[in-house]
Amino acid sequence: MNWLLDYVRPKLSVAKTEKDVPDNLWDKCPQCDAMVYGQELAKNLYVCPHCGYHLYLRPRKRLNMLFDNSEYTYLETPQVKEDPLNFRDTKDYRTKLKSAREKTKFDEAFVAAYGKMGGHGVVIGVMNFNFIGGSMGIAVGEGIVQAAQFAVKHHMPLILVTASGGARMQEGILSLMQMARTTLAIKLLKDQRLPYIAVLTNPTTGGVSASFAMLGDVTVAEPDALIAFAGARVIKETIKADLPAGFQKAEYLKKHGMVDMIVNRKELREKLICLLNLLGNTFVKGE
Amino acid sequence: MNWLLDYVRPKLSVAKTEKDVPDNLWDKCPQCDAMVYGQELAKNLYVCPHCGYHLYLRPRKRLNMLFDNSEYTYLETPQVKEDPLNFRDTKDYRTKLKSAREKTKFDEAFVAAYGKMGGHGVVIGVMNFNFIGGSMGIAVGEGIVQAAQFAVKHHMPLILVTASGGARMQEGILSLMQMARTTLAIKLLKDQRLPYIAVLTNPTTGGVSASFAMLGDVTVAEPDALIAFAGARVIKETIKADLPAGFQKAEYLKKHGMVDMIVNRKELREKLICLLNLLGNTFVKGE
Amino acid sequence: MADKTIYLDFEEPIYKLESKIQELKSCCDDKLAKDFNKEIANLERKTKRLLEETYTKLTPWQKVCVARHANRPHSIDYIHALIDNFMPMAGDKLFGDDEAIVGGMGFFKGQSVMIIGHEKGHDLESRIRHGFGMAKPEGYRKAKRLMELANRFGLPIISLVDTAGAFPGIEGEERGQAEAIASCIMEGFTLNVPYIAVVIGEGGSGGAIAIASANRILMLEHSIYSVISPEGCASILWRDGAAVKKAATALHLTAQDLYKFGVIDEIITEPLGGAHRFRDETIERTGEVIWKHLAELKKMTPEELAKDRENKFLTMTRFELK
Amino acid sequence: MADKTIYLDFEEPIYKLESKIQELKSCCDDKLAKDFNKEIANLERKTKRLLEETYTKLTPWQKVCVARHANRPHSIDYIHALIDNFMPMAGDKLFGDDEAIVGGMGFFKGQSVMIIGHEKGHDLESRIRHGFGMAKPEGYRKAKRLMELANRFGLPIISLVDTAGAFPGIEGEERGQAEAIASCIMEGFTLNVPYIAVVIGEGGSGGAIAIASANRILMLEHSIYSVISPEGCASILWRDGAAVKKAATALHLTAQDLYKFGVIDEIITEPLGGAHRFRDETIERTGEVIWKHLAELKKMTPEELAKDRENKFLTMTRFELK
Ligand SMILES: [Zn+2]
Ligand SMILES: [Zn+2]
Repeated sequence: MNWLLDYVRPKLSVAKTEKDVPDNLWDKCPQCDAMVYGQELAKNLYVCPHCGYHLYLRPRKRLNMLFDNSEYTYLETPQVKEDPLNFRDTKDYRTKLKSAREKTKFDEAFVAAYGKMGGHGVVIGVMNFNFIGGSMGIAVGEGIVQAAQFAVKHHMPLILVTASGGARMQEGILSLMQMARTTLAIKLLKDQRLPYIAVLTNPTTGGVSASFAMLGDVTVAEPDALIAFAGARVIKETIKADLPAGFQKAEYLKKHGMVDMIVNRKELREKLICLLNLLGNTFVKGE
Repeated sequence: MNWLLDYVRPKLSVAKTEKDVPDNLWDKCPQCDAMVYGQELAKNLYVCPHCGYHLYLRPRKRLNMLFDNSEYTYLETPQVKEDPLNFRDTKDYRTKLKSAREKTKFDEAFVAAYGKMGGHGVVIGVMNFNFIGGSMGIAVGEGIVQAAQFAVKHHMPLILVTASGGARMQEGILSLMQMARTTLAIKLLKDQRLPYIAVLTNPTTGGVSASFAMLGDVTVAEPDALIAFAGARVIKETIKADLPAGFQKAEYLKKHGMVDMIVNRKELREKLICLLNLLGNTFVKGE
Repeated sequence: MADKTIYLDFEEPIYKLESKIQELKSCCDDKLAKDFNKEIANLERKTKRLLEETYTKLTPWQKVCVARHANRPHSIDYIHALIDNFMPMAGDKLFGDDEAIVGGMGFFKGQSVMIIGHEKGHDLESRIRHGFGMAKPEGYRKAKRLMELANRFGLPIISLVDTAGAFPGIEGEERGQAEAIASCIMEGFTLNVPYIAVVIGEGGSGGAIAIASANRILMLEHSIYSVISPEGCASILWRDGAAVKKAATALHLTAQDLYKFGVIDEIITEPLGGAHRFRDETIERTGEVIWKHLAELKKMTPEELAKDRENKFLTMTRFELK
Repeated sequence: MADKTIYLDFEEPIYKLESKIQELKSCCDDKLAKDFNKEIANLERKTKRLLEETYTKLTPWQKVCVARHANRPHSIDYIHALIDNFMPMAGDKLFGDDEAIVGGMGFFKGQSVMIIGHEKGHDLESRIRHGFGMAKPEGYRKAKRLMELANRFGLPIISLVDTAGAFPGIEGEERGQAEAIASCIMEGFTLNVPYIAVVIGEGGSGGAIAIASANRILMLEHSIYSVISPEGCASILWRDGAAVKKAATALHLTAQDLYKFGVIDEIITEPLGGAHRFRDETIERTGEVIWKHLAELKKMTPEELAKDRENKFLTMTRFELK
């Protein structure tokens, strides 16, 4: 029952760490408009040193930041049917995929890795908002299912870092089904009493919020992150009135009972380790 | 798993039915002020024939109305320590008990019986509002616990008809503990997957509402019944404002999600039998 | 219930023929009637052929219109016709009773079941009461509570999907629309009883799948099930509200598409002319198909039922790769 | 934290002595000090004796006042002192976060636990934020959620009871105060982990027992636990608000009464003068007693723990009859 005791090192290829390309010279903070030197921003985990705004943190940087010594091993990206609907709007979906891959250097909007965190074996999955808005299609859903299955197989907790505009419309009903499939993924962990921690980052919306994102044993959010089911624009059009201040922000969700804690990115790794320590140091039956 | 199939007739004394004393000549409806002839009111199950108001129905009449052919067997009244606190306010608690017993011809504010209902073996417990406001002390709590234990032992569903002003203050902390004990009683049924139906009648308040009354697998209420945790007077004093219309009435609770259905007393027996039929005709594993 | 016939635009030729028949039937007395009989029979044959032609090749957008047709039978109609001794149940035991989802226990061909469905309402008053079938968090939490109850007492669950989507509004967000939907999907996976979902009209996005993580997913022939409405898709991807037809086609939202993708288990054929024309027949057929699947599922043990659902969704969308 | 000393009326003689000591200590410089030393020592002895006399025979009403003392350590103080790496958790995942109940995970002497308690706040601002320790339905539902979580991961649960009662108001009734309390009590019975409740101050009615259906129920020496406040009881039974002292006595609400009745398992001795005077020492002692019981409970299997709780409450109030 105690996943710490049962931890077995998975027999997979050794950890490979990757260096990020140096950041461009200057970045502008979207909140306070301050110009921040790229390397300073990187050192500061992409939190604005002037106003504390949490800028988007790319998956590789996120994994580097979370795993012990930035050491981890990627799980294989699942091979799924590409463009199953043969979808085209004003552009081919395949073209969109291709340019997203070129832009992000990732195959899809979700990537998972395993490694150690505070000494605990753990699987961490991260959504890539730069990949078609972090939208969830078959590949993302399958990635989450396989990450959960890997965690179950190796008796490790799972941490998922969300960032998504919602469903991958271009995969139609097949993307909707990922809401059920990712929920099932979490159930597989629950059945084994393995911890699942949801880390909600800006933005986490639509079908992603209404499935695995909201099912954490513990739900952590980054400050000011937008976390929503329905889009503010849609709601505004429906009610024809202004929305309350801070609507759908992390702090609003905490006030409304949906989020356990809001954690500054600089403290995130430490807090997550603490949660793993707590959930792992369990009372063992009849000890 | 199916309590209908496993039903075994309990080996207890045969059913005794008791005739009620003839009702007094005229009663006044507390809602519409109409004068109703006692026998007419009795025939009408104490529902005002003019306005439909549900007057209080005494336990014996309630049991007669619910069981098939008004045939049932009382469960033994549990023997409990009387006046454990040696409580006296302006009057002795013992004196209060004595006069309640004389007035109601019952030992305590709760009585349970078993018998058949629509052919189903069932235990029905009824609170007696005329006995010190139906307040819950040790005897009531113990009565509910034993009714539940009897139901579990004989694999029967349980129906509890509530009517209570809350805790029996004169038994202090020992009355408060009955909230936990009656909740536990319901858990014993739940563990065996035996149905428990709560029938909330006017009034169901305080500690009774905040324990077994709100834990029904199905929650039925009589029309217009007051169902409340905190007293309206207390709330009014706290907020120093008027309360919304219909506040804490059965219809209000249904609107606020706390009650499954509001059932007119004349249809109550029929609906309860229907519920027992439905909950008993279950899908049997691998049939 | 349907009071008057409402015609969709592509049904105009049918409408014209039917008007003509009506006219002929009414403008003559009994004596003259037989003179018109041949004419009427002829027109009726024509109408039938036209219905057949139209309804065997509905475009995706036409299916959207049919799926949303006001006279299409709603959850309440199915419950009324298929369920005996229905005991409607209310409330989430947390906040409120949201009538956008109706539910309760009853006998379905002698088997006690829990039936849960979106209800859109049929006139302005009832549409408002049922929140136009767009459930708030308390609606999904009611559904979840009823599923839990059914599970405890071994009642099979039938869900009827018919919603434009979950309610989009401040109260919904405030009270955890996302959490409510996610938990309702999750509840489906924890069940040890047969769970059958039927898309009877519109299967709109998260609001639909909340009550469809089932052992069997069935769809009526002209119902739709989609990740987003064609309107929403058109406005986002085409930036043009008028592109709904293109969007409807691109989204692959028809029962026939979903069957091909292996997302659903069976298509329930509608009488030619659609469920809105042949309400009773449609409901009866649907009942028969549900019953067939229920009989199959009842052969499984509780553990097998949970496993069946798990396997269904684990393998779903894992297409063979060339 | 306690900023200034607040004296209860029956503490007046103690207050006077302490003022005198303070005066002597402050009105003289170091040179003169030794002349006063004897006097001061004498007065301090006297004070101690007076404290002893007062605190060994507090009346029930005096205990009510002590239990409600503003400087008495609150849940947050216990958590702060006893729990390492406390991770506060928020919300019921349904409606809101009610800070009248605080809770979270942390290490208690190296054991990870879930700790949940009423929090009254210590100044006007924090009292308002914590709703004066009177929880709304969302508070109890948060407690229930945290219990479920603890149960899933095998974390023992410690609850700290300190409330005048559940929040009495429209919102509470609207959102199911009764259901929330009942479900929270029920949750306690379903747990397979050690569950220890400690009444640290005021154990007020249903709002208290909601988080006290535990394996072990402990009470601080001068805490109270009652079905109704003495004020409420006086006004209902005596129809006289001034009858609070009589009511307090009649209700048998002291730790000593409850121990005699077999309702609680142990009384945690407070330093002479009460927890509000010796905050750290009280908290430390409380921690030791909790730890002792936790060690005992940890010897049981999950099944035994549930059974232990069941037996405790089944036999409770079943007194021997003569
Ligand atoms: Zn900034
Ligand atoms: Zn009347």
